[in-house]
Amino acid sequence: MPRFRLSDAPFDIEPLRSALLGARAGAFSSFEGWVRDHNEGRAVLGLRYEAYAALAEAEGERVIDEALAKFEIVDARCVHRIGDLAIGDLAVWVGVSAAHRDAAFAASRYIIDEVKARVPIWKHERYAGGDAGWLHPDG
Amino acid sequence: MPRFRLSDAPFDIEPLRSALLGARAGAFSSFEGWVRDHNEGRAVLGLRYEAYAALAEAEGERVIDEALAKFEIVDARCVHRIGDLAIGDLAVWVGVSAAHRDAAFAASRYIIDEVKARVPIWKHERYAGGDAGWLHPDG
Amino acid sequence: MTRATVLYFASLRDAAGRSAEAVESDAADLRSLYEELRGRHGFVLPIARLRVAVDGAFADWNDGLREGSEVAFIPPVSGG
Amino acid sequence: MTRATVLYFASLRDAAGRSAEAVESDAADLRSLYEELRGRHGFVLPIARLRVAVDGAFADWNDGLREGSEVAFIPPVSGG
Repeated sequence: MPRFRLSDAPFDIEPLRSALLGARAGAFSSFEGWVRDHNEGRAVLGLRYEAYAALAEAEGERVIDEALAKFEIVDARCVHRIGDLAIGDLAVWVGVSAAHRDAAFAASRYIIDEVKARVPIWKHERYAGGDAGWLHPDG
Repeated sequence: MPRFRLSDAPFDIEPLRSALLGARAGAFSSFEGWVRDHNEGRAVLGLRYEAYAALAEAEGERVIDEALAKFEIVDARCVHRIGDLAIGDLAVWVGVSAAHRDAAFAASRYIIDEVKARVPIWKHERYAGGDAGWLHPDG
Repeated sequence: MTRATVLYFASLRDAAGRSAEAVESDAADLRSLYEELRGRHGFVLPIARLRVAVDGAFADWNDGLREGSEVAFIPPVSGG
Repeated sequence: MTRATVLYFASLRDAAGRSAEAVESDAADLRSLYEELRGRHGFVLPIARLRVAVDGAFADWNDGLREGSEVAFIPPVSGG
């Protein structure tokens, strides 16, 4: 079972969270990224995520493997949407279980930071002005 | 509507999470504390949380007010169980929405840390050996 | 003599054998009230590890004991 | 001449007008291959802002172009 996956349709969080529940884990940290109605001062109507799927899945899995090695956690999962999303849609979900909260928070933060920095997924935003474009942030 | 509350029965997370969803918020961080099967090397059978309810609710609300003032967040909620809990039960839930993930993580961490340090709630654990006791941690 | 209600929680309640009691005391402040009740019930927790609340709000150990007030001694908390 | 398949994503795909193309090239390495295709399609992104992958794994710009390989140019990512 992969711990990182792409989803081309809305997904349920509850089964992901349940898969991380366990008698050993006293702490659970999750992070969600939602589509906002604005970005850097511009009104956003909707967006699309595109991925280089094979590499994104491998790199996402590597990020979670790194988190499992670096932090005292029990388990972790991440799902990232691709395709068309509307305002308020869930774009990415990260969940981490651990014995203690320090590790749960640190790993959850690590995973979302690394996924945003390294996993080949791109965001295409449509703006209220009618224009649109790919986001290719500087380093 | 209070942002902090005590619950004497299991509660659903989904309505709490939904209440924090909004078009302005791009980031959501949550923390959950579950009942573990062990604590400091001892096998735990179950536990009970007791609160000084009036003061716990006021102090919990104060913690969330502080988080709203300190961090660039949109909203936050915390619910803490009281009464008898079994292994694997949810003991505490914290959720924070924000425009950006830095503030969401920082506020979520602040709330759980302060609730654990200041809110008058006490844990009574029953151990596999048949004994039991209140936890009154040092400093 | 000042009359007040004292609330006990967690290990203090176990030691006192009750969750509340009506007290009449000459204690000048909340610190003295706790020491008086500590002697009576054999509480092991020293004041340094407790907080005190009056009528549902945190208070100072040097505060005087008010007639008709509700005093709570708060052992170290362990929620979360 | 080495034959390979090149994959384009995001703004590179928009600029190239396609998501993949079969190329035949004398490029000695992946860096040269990108510069060749950049000239052809008018890509604005310089190599310094890209990563490169071969057959589904990140690669080095100095790696040679292998016959039959699948090369992907990775613009700055923006997931999350």
